[in-house]
Amino acid sequence: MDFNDTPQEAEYRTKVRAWIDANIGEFRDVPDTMDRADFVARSKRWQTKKYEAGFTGITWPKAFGGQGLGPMNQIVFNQEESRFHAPTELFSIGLGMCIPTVFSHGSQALIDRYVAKALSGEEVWCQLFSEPVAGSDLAGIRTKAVKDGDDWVIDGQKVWTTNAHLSDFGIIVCRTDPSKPKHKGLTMFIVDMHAPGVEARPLKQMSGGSDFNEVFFTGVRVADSHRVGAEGDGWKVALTTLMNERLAVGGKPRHAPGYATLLDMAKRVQRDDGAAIEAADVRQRIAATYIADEGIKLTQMRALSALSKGEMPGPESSIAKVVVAKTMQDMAAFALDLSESGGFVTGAETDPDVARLQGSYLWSAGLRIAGGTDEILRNIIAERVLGLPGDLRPDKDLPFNAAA
Amino acid sequence: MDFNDTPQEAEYRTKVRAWIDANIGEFRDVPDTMDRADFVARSKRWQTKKYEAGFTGITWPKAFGGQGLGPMNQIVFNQEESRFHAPTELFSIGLGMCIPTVFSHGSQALIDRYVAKALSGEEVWCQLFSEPVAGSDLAGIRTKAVKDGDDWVIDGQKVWTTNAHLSDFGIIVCRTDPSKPKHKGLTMFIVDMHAPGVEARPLKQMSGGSDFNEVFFTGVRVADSHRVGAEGDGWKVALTTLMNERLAVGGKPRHAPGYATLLDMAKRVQRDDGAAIEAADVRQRIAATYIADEGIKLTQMRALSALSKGEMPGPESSIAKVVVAKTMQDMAAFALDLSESGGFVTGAETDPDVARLQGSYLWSAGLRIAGGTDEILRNIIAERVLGLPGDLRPDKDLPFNAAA
Amino acid sequence: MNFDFSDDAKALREQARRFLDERATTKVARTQMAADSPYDTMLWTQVVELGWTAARVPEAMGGLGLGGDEACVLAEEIGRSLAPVPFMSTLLATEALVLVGTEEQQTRWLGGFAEGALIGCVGWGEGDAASPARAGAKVTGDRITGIKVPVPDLMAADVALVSAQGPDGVQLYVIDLSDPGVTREAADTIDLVRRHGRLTLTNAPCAPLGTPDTYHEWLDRAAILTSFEALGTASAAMAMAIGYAKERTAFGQKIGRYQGVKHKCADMYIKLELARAHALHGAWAMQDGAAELRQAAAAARVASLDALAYCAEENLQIHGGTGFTWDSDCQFYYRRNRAIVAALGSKTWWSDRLVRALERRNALAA
Amino acid sequence: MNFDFSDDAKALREQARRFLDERATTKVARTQMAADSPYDTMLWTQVVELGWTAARVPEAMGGLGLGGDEACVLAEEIGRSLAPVPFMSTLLATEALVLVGTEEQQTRWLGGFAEGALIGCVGWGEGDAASPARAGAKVTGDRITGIKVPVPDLMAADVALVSAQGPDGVQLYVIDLSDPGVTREAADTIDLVRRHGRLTLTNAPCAPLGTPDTYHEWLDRAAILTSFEALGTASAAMAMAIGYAKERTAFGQKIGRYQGVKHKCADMYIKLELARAHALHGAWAMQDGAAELRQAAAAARVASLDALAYCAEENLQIHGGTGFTWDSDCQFYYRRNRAIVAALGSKTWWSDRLVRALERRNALAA
Repeated sequence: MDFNDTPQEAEYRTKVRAWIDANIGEFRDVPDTMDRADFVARSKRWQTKKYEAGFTGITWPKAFGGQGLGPMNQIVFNQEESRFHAPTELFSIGLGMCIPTVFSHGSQALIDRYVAKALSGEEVWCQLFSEPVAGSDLAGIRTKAVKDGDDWVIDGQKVWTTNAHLSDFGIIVCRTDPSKPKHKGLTMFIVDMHAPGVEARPLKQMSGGSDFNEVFFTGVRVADSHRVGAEGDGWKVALTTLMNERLAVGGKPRHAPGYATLLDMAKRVQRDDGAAIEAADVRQRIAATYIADEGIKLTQMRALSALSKGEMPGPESSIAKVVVAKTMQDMAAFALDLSESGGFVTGAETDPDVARLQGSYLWSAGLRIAGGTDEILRNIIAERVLGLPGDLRPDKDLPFNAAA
Repeated sequence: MDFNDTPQEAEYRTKVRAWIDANIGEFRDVPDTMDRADFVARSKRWQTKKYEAGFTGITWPKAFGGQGLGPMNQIVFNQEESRFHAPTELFSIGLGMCIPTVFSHGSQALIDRYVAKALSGEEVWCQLFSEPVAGSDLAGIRTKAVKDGDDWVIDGQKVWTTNAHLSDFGIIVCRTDPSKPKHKGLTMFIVDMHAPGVEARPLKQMSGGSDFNEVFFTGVRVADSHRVGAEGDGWKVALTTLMNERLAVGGKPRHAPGYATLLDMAKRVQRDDGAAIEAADVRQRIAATYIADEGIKLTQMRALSALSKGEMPGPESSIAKVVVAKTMQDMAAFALDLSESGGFVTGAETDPDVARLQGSYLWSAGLRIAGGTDEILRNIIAERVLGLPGDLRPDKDLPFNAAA
Repeated sequence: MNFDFSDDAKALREQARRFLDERATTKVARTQMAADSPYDTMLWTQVVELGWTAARVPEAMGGLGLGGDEACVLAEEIGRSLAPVPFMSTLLATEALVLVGTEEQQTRWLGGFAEGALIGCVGWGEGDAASPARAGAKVTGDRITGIKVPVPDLMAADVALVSAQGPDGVQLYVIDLSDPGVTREAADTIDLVRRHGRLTLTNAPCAPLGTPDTYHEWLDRAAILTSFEALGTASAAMAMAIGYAKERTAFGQKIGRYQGVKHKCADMYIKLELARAHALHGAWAMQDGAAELRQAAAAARVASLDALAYCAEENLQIHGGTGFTWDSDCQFYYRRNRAIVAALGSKTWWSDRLVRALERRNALAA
Repeated sequence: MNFDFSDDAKALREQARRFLDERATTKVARTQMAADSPYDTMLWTQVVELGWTAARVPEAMGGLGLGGDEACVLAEEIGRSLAPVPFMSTLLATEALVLVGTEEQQTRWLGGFAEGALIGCVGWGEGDAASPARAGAKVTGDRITGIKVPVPDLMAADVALVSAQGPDGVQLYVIDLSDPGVTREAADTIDLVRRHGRLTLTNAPCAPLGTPDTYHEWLDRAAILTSFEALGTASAAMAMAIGYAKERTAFGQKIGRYQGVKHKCADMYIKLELARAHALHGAWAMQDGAAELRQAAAAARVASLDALAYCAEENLQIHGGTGFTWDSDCQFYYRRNRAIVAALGSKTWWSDRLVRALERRNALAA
């Protein structure tokens, strides 16, 4: 066993590192102030640089403008890139989820029109799946698309859309035949986010920020040529996209406080009977946090090892998000308790560790839901990994418009 | 608020206490050795004494040989009786569950024949409901009763029957019409436990003892006159019985170790860094155990207060068993851990507290199941107390013999 | 056996609930989030008119002279409604003044509380992981110096009772907030509805309120009253979760049918009823002056914090994505949970106090 | 990156699993419960013939000289099968002798282990809440006095390695069980399949094995090997639970459809895979002699005890009434859980050790 690169990986890493070191320049750190337009422009500049150097679409087939390399190459690139604060998040959904869906299920015309411009950073994409009534039960989508000549007319509302207000295009799943059972009447389209009738509104979260949007569609016209996959195949097509999402959502959010934060804090905090770090309950909580967070990291290394050998990773990666999110919430609550009244006061004078833990306590409540709730993820583990039978789904075979 | 008797309760208590003090005699303590026959004879002697003095069937209507008093009188009597080790367990199921079912749903002839002899301790009763395939889903009963002239012929197997081998009679639920939906084809009978074809075998538990029986029925004949309630009404009749059971199963088993045991033990145990009682994790566990166990006691006092005022107790008593059983298991595991290797060695030289905790660890696994699993009890709380909808039950309306 | 509130207290609870259900909806809390005023003054006027601030004030001081029972049920209903008024603060201050205030102190403040002319608040925290048993604020002679933060309702109050290190140990002191040497400013906290402040005392005048021993007895009483508040808040979170579980459909079923949701709701109820039993025990001990006061108070505090955290967190979880939005009411309970921890210290501290009480009782019994 | 067992180790695992699935069923464990012999001698002969006791013995001593990987996979399969043979005891003794035994000690015992002529065991417990770091047993010169209980496989063994207080601290000593001053008797424990004993040493001959430092290094290695055993046992309990959940019907559905059951099974898997990641980290650290050994071992121990307790308890719970009967196999896992705790000390002790390792590493990094 070892944690080293294979010779091939090491060679690629050397090449990547050299290129990044030579090109990172202005992208080394995040500027102190940056408005939306700066952020988009800066993100595009970096993406274009990578595109021109052949470091985009690393695992994609060459036919679609990719490099035709293996997943370890992508991982090595990401690792090297993450040594700096390069702006990558604007493209992660488009290139991670949308465009692979387009080139897996879209027509050659769509591929020719969209793939290269996404890869080069010229156009930004978002994904329009979730709706207020279709969260865990994603196939309950109600946004409808009605055929009108060679066009489709879309009406409805999507929610939890990342970067909708910055995007040029989106992939959207709509109900095109409500008389079919819920999974059968859906169709996927590419929609122009600048088209008339599309309105993206920031969605304010409990935690205060607005990382997502609500997007309203009112009589938005999409040409049938912008259908992705066959009519009625939307669910099947969406599954491709979601498969990629499951791989993406998982680890602990970067910079989220972990066991080391708690350990440091416990050294500073005095309880009535001495330093908190000496207390058995605190030590057990540090241990439990280490076991959860480091256990997930090690589990991800198991997956990387499989990829490195050209094998499929095992199902164990499926445990990541449910462990990380709940551990974050529990650890943050414990740490805020430890800080007694200090854990409650916010604002500039708050100890930076405590402030991060306060953020964690709020954010973890969302993380336990985003990309699959704890309950849905346990169902998935039980059903897909352990082979237990699915919940009864009385609406599964009913026409959508006949189901309650 | 107070924890005192009302004047009426105090008066009854004085009367009861005087009678018990005057009559407890040989029943004051459990004899060192006692075989099964001694146990039964002794139990019957005490029951007969109480019967003759008017302390049996305290809450039952006078028409059925009861005293026609309120539940607080019964509770006062039990409290006073429990100051000694009087042998009461042989009759608790018969008088607590079986006979109330007989006088609520049985014919006058059955009442005349059975009630007084049960009350006086002459005849012992058991309850024959659970089956290997019908535990949580009690209505899944397969033991069948087939009409043959004026008789019914019973074939099948019951399980988890307390005192079957010591009983004279039992109430048994059988399937009399498998073409009806599961809850509709059941009928209740009184069965003579000495009849040919009835065989009770002790059922050995994981914990080593045999507190229950399996009972096999092979061509056992029961006269139709011994039917309790109408043909097909067995489920409804059984619910009467079960309602009484839910009230009975609840509190912590008498003599089970509690927070005080853990507190004592923690004073004696030395960890590497000092006495265990000084450690925050130990103190938190003691606190949690106190909160669970004493919380249930206090909850029961809320119920008694309602009864004392002539009101129905609130639904909060429904939390008792699920709290008590899991607390027992968790506390026992923690205490055995605390005792390190010492918590594992059994036998005569083991510290008596540790031995009781070892027993608790094994027994609690059964307690989490007996009288409703943790999961069933949570369903009951959610559905009956909180009003949430029931699980989907696809077999509910199917003919029993057509369901999977 | 009569382990339940009096009929009078229950009637008051009903009255309070009806009033607050109508008047102090979560919309009121949401409005308060953005308000300039540190509390809802109109609602407060009505609360005062209903006599709630007079409840525990002795008749001689212009109050109603009601018992602890009434204070407990009002605390629960205020907790349930999230009503943005300085009721709990004034109640906790009242409790301390009634318990050990000198006649002069009582005369000075209690009548004003009763008629709504004055508002009280209490503060133990110092923002840096102190515990209720310790204090950095220090008294020399009749002057106090130190910082207290977060102090609930500080910006609304006329008088603050604060814990500080005195000559005999840590105990309560009375601070007239209009005195020189007193500075106060708003302090932001996780709870966006209940306002808190930072109290800076620089050689400010102060008067002792009771002794270090009575400070701890007040802590017990405050813990019991706050447990009822927490129970109310937790019940409201549970009710919200149950309501949503009955109404929201996923995969063709109400989500309340899924055991994953259903068992969470059952666990909320279990934790709540355990906490309620201990809180009621506390109410009895408070009223009776029973020897069990310390243990009952600590158990009520620990159990109610446990119930509140669980109900607040899992209510949001049951709501899924919508629960995480700013517009959802879930955030009120999620945030208030932290406010109630901060109001009197953590589960850990109170667990330790509970075990100390049990040890002492065992030692006496032995 | 190659964070996985070698292909050789995986092949050995497959072979071991096939053999044990066939030969060491739970029926074998049940038979052992009532047997006079302290272990299944026929099964042991086969295990020896397969070379498992020789795996970690150096070739020079007649062994196969295999690495830690192989020891880990064998421990996991033995744990899965509950095979009633003194394999883990002999393996843990082997590990200590290979690590720091003198040539004389290695020659005396390892060859015998390899060919099955000798059996080893190890004991740290003293039955009275000692911890692995402390010992009441005391060495003076080359004599030892004390009691060790429970010692797994003591009645089967020829040599025992025990922890005792020596001149430099607590460390391992080698006891030839045929020496004078050595008394052993069977000790009943919660685990009815694996036999344990009480070892009474009265001025018995003993020889130091390594030093106090190497004792702790051995504890790390033993923790890793035992974690794999625990993983195996926990996996078997989980498999049993899943099997039952797929087969048992209640209320017209397989019980595995209910989220109450389904989410329990998912939690078993989650705990198991977390433990597996740490155990694998331990196997790497053991093989590499990495600086992370201490923290990896402690994390593996804590996580595997957590997984095992949960799987054992909830497997029984999922089985309902039938799981609580003597005839059900649930009891094997429920009881073995306690045996594996007793084998090397509690989660609490190892959590503390983990944090000490993290503190040390942080101090070095700072």
